[in-house]
Amino acid sequence: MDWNALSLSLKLSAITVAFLLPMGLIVGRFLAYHHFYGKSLLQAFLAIPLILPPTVLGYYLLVLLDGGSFLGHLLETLFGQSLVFSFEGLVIASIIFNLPFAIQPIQASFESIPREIREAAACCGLSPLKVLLKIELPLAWTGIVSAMVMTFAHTLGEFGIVLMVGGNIPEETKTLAISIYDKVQAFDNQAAGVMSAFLLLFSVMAISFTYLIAGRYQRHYA
Amino acid sequence: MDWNALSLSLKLSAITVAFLLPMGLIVGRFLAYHHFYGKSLLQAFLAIPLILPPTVLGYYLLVLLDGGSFLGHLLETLFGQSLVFSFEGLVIASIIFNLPFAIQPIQASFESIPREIREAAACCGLSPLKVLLKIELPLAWTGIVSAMVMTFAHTLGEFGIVLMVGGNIPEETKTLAISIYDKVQAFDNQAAGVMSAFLLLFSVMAISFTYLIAGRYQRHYA
Amino acid sequence: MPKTGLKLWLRQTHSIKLNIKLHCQNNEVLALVGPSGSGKTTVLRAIAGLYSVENGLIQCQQHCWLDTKKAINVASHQRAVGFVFQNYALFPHLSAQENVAVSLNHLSKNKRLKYAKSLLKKVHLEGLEKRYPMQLSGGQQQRVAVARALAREPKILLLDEPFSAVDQVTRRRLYKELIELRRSLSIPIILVTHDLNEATLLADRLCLLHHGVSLQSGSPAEVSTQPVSTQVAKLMDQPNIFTAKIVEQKPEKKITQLLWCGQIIEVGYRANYKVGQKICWMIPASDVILHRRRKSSKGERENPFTGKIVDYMLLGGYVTVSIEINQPLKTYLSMSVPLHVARRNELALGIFIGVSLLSDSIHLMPYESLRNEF
Amino acid sequence: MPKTGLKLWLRQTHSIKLNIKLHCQNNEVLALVGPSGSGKTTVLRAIAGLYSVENGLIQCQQHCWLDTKKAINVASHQRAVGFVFQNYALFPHLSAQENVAVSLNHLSKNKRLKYAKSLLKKVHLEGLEKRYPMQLSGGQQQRVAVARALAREPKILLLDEPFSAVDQVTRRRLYKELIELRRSLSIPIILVTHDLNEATLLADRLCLLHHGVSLQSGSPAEVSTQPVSTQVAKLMDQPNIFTAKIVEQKPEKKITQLLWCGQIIEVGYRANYKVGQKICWMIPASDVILHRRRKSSKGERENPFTGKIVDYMLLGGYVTVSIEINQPLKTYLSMSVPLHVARRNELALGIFIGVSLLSDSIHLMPYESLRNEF
Amino acid sequence: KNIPIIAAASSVKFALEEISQQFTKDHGLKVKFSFSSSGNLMRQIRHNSPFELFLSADETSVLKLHALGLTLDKGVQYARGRLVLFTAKKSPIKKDPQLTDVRQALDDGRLKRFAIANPDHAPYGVAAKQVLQKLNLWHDLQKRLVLGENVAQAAQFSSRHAVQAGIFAYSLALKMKPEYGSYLLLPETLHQPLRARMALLKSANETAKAFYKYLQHAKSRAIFEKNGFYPP
Ligand SMILES: Nc1ncnc2c1ncn2[C@@H]1O[C@H](COP(=O)(O)OP(=O)(O)OP(=O)(O)O)[C@@H](O)[C@H]1O
Ligand SMILES: Nc1ncnc2c1ncn2[C@@H]1O[C@H](COP(=O)(O)OP(=O)(O)OP(=O)(O)O)[C@@H](O)[C@H]1O
Ligand SMILES: [Mg+2]
Ligand SMILES: [Mg+2]
Repeated sequence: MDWNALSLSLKLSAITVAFLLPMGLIVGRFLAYHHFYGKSLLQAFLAIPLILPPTVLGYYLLVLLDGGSFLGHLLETLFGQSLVFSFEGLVIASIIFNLPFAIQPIQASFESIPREIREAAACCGLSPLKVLLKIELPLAWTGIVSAMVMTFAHTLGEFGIVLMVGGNIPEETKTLAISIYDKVQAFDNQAAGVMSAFLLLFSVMAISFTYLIAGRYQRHYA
Repeated sequence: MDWNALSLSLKLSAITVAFLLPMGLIVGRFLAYHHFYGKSLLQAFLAIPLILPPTVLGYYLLVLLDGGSFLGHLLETLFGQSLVFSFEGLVIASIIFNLPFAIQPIQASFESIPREIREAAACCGLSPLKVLLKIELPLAWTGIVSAMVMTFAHTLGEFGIVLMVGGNIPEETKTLAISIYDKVQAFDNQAAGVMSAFLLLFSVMAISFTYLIAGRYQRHYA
Repeated sequence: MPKTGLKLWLRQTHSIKLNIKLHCQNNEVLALVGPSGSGKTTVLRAIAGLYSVENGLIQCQQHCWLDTKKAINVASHQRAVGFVFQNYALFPHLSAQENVAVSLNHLSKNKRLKYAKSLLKKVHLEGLEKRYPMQLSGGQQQRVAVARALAREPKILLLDEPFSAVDQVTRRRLYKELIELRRSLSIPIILVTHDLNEATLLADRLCLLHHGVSLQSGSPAEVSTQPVSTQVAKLMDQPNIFTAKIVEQKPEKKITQLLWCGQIIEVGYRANYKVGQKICWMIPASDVILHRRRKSSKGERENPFTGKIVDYMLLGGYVTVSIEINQPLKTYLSMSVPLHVARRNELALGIFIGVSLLSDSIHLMPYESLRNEF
Repeated sequence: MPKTGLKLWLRQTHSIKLNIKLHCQNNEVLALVGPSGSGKTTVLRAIAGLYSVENGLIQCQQHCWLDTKKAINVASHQRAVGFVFQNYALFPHLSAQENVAVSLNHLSKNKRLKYAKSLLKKVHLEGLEKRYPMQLSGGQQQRVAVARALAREPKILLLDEPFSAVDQVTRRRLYKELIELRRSLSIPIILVTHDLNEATLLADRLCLLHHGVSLQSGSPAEVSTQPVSTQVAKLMDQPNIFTAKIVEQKPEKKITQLLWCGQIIEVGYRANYKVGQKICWMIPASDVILHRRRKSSKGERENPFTGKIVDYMLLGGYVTVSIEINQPLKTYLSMSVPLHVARRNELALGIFIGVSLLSDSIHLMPYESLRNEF
Repeated sequence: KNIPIIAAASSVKFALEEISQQFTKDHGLKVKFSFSSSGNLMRQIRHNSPFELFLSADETSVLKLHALGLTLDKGVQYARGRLVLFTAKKSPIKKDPQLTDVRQALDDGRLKRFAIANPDHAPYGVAAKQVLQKLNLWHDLQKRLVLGENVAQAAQFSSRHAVQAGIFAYSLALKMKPEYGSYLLLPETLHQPLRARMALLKSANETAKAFYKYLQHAKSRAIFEKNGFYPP
């Protein structure tokens, strides 16, 4: 077991989740409650990470985030360091890659809150912020948890982008998935098997747990 | 533009969709209407392809499908040829990889048909098969279309597994995504860019179209 | 009991508790009434084969649809039932005509649409055949659902609160249509409703359910005016239910006397009660007769009471008043009169009036303590 | 018009068409009635600030909540409204007590729960504070919703079909509670309902909506017995609406005479109609008086008609009959009498009876052709 | 915190890890590696990678970077790669340096699949292609080829039952467990020398430079050789 890679993966997943939680909430809630021209196009754009081969997406991210590009330069002066080949860069890539996994379930869970419940909250004198905190978040939480679990599991397994943007630097950007890949490449099937099994076990447990509580929830309120 | 790869990709996507349509319908409908012990575990297992790095998943598929393994041997005698490094093998890998993309939306769309509608159909004298054909399928079709579009787009872009199981054989297993990857590796950024742009354009159009009709549908019935 | 029509009993101890026995003859309308959650929909679903019960027997037109003892359980689509669901459950992707045509599975496609059209005409929907359910008003949807249920030439018609989603004016029209319809059908019709007026208006017989148990069956007037228990009386929305004591039995005069609120009430002779026995009795609000203000009429000798009006409600041309008979015991009699009668007799809050309780309308029931439970 | 209470007008030509003007004083119950889709809920939502209208003015207790001309539009949570939603819209993740406490945002957490408990006691829900909405029956949920709406000490109370989801017996109890409640409140109460009986029973005034337009306002009796048009009369569920011609005006005798079905009807003098003019008239079913079988009474000279009973319906102690006045023209009069009266006079299908139309109850309206539209 | 990161082709992974252990023992200095394909690494170096030393599996990548001015100098050749012909356990192909049985098997249908690394971008793929061209097998074999994304994948493929033979790096063949199959070293005359070149990058620190020197030391040469690389 490559403990360094595991801890790095867990750290990356945790930080990605920490960033995507507020982003997913804001974007997901916005998409749930607003209708505008081009909304379906925007939703399609958010699904791009599902479609483009990760290595290719990784390459474009590398080009984009590198100090040579305008955006890259901007980010570099902002963060005081180059984002490619750094953990920070991985976090950004990981956030982009997980956007659809985080936003879609959150959007769906906000959409499923009846409009009248939110209106009733406003009629109870709650300001929009308080409606969010006291009514919407508690009612949407299973969707939010599901989004976070999926993002976490998915970041653990992501590999193509991480390899390209991160550069496979031990203790810095070499995640568990890359480590598994390396082991497979180096004919160390046993180590690869152990690590894959660990990854799978964790993910299956996380996801089945999510489905389980989602099912509970359905029975609870519906 | 690598037209061979494109036509191969389209063919692979089409065949994958053709196989996953009935499978998705059967499994998705079953999951929608039946509750059993361990259902959430099964659903989690179906999500595995989302989590394991594609190359790793591809490796395991390679080992599994290769004539050396028991299953591989069985399949080889069954198909009269080895499944690895063949288009047939790609189709199998692609089907496995796309299971969650096909099943989840179909399941959701069956779940959203009110029980009473199906009961009403039975009370109209329709046999279970006719209920499926005349009532359930037409009502679930947006979910089914969405599943198929996602599967199609996603197969177009899939790369790690295809590379591993297919062996990058031109006109047989070299898909568009691999072609893009090869061009990137060979520093032919222009060709890679053109092909990526094509893939993206197609996918975004397909997905936004899907979201659009899904939205229409919502407005239509809800 | 005739062989045709519906015969049913259901018994279940787990999940939804059931203990129901009922029958419905051809060309009879049976109303299933009862509070929310009493199992009305469940009974219909069991008849249609959409709900499986532990123990039961369902026979319809000499066909056995369910017999748990013989392990017979005919599939839903093979029981010829016409089911109008509570919310109609129309197929949203099919036009009105196609919705009806679905039930005409046995005909060729061409005949199917033609016949569906003629059925829609029967329920006064000509010209709306091509509309989709969401383009139809509640009342129109209900008619499509009825046409669809009838298209199959069912052996029984099941209607689950068919009027709950339409407004009052439409509802009245639909009542008339149902009354016309049942004349042209010779099958049992089971109508679920939680509206007693509706049941009284439309049904030949009524079966009262409560917590999954059928408490009483009979004509609406019978169940309403001669309930077997105070529980039934309460569920039938009777306002005047009281306890009293039998004080005298005069078989020779065909009279039984009760003591209530310190006064004697005379009712028709009931042999099955003993002197001294505590009982419950009730009288419908419409059978409490107002004494005329100025001139007295012959009815006034019958069980006269006086009291103060403590509540006055005007409702659809009728006035319902509460009369305080005995202040310390908080005993109130409820009565209702047409508005013009109330005006002529100058009824108003606070005034004292005299009323008579019609002997024939007083109904005795076994004793039960009357709490005002919530 | 007093400065307190609610004053409102709404006008809109796009999307949902609206043309509504209404007011409601403090301690007054205004019923908004109208068929499904007439805009009742929309009006409440506009008052609560949940729906934005094109043009409008909403003033409540001297606060201006909406004035499109001055671009004033106060946010929902800053308008002090108590809103009881059609399906209650309780927060499913909060207990009854917490649901109420949400409205007590201005108090400290401790006080909030205490006060919420006391409010639940007021609506007779002590002991159920810890239950979640799905563990409460429809009637209990409704009470929690009322308690929640009142917790805020609102400037107006909005009730959207608060009784539609509960069965009849519970409903009757809730009516009584609303009547008690309004005594203790000094704010306008707007009650949406599609049940005219409910409106009559509970409201001081009634406003009839149709396709987003307020057609008539007034006391329930007024709108019901003196509708401004046949459309209003039909929407108020009046069964006896007819066309006739003015044949004589006798101001000196305070009489106007109509010709209807070949007979003269005398009504109170109406100066605003000319002789020869076509008009529409109506009479409530309860104001058609039955001639006694054996003895005649003095009322019988008033507009007497005879006809055959062609329809007989028993409904909650009352009998409604249709009398065929003119067979070729298919003219039917509808009347209702208590069951005991019907029995005493031996009413039945097919027999001929005499009735009188009370002059004072006959109401004239501008002429409109009366089609039996669906 | 002056541990340099060294970008190295996956093919030299085993050798480098051994050398770096020795290096740390001898000099007390540490280095880190980032393994990937030479192409990927070159791409990353062009986009501001933090690498200080680049060990390519070929020569052209280093020379291209030099032309772009990203290296300190033209660098040096540090090893010479060798190719093997590999046949899986139950393969019907007999190995010989001139691949005569491959030719035979191709004609009589015993050979269905032949694995090499992708000659479009993998150095060992290029060399394998040269071998096949030299032996006049390229044209006929082309339809039978399965291409690994890199040389390691070509090795993976070669060990599969479905593939009868493959050409890949000697270094990888040494790591392959005997139960997967056996190999035969191919003569260097069949292809252009697989010159593996390395160069210090602009940002190289002292440790990187020391390691660069150490790699040219006889000790390192020996380890390279043990791992299947011949001295330059
Ligand atoms: N699918 C179900 N599983 C378990 N219990 C159920 C189910 N459906 C209904 N019930 C319960 O069965 C009982 C009877 O329900 P049913 O729907 O038959 O009542 P109902 O008389 O039709 O009521 P309503 O007037 O509200 O329609 C209720 O207590 C209800 O909670
Ligand atoms: N969100 C909406 N967008 C567009 N139209 C709407 C919307 N909500 C309601 N309507 C339309 O506005 C009209 C008035 O609706 P409203 O809900 O106010 O009627 P209502 O009188 O409350 O009816 P009901 O008795 O069925 O509750 C209807 O024609 C309805 O179709
Ligand atoms: Mg029901
Ligand atoms: Mg409404």
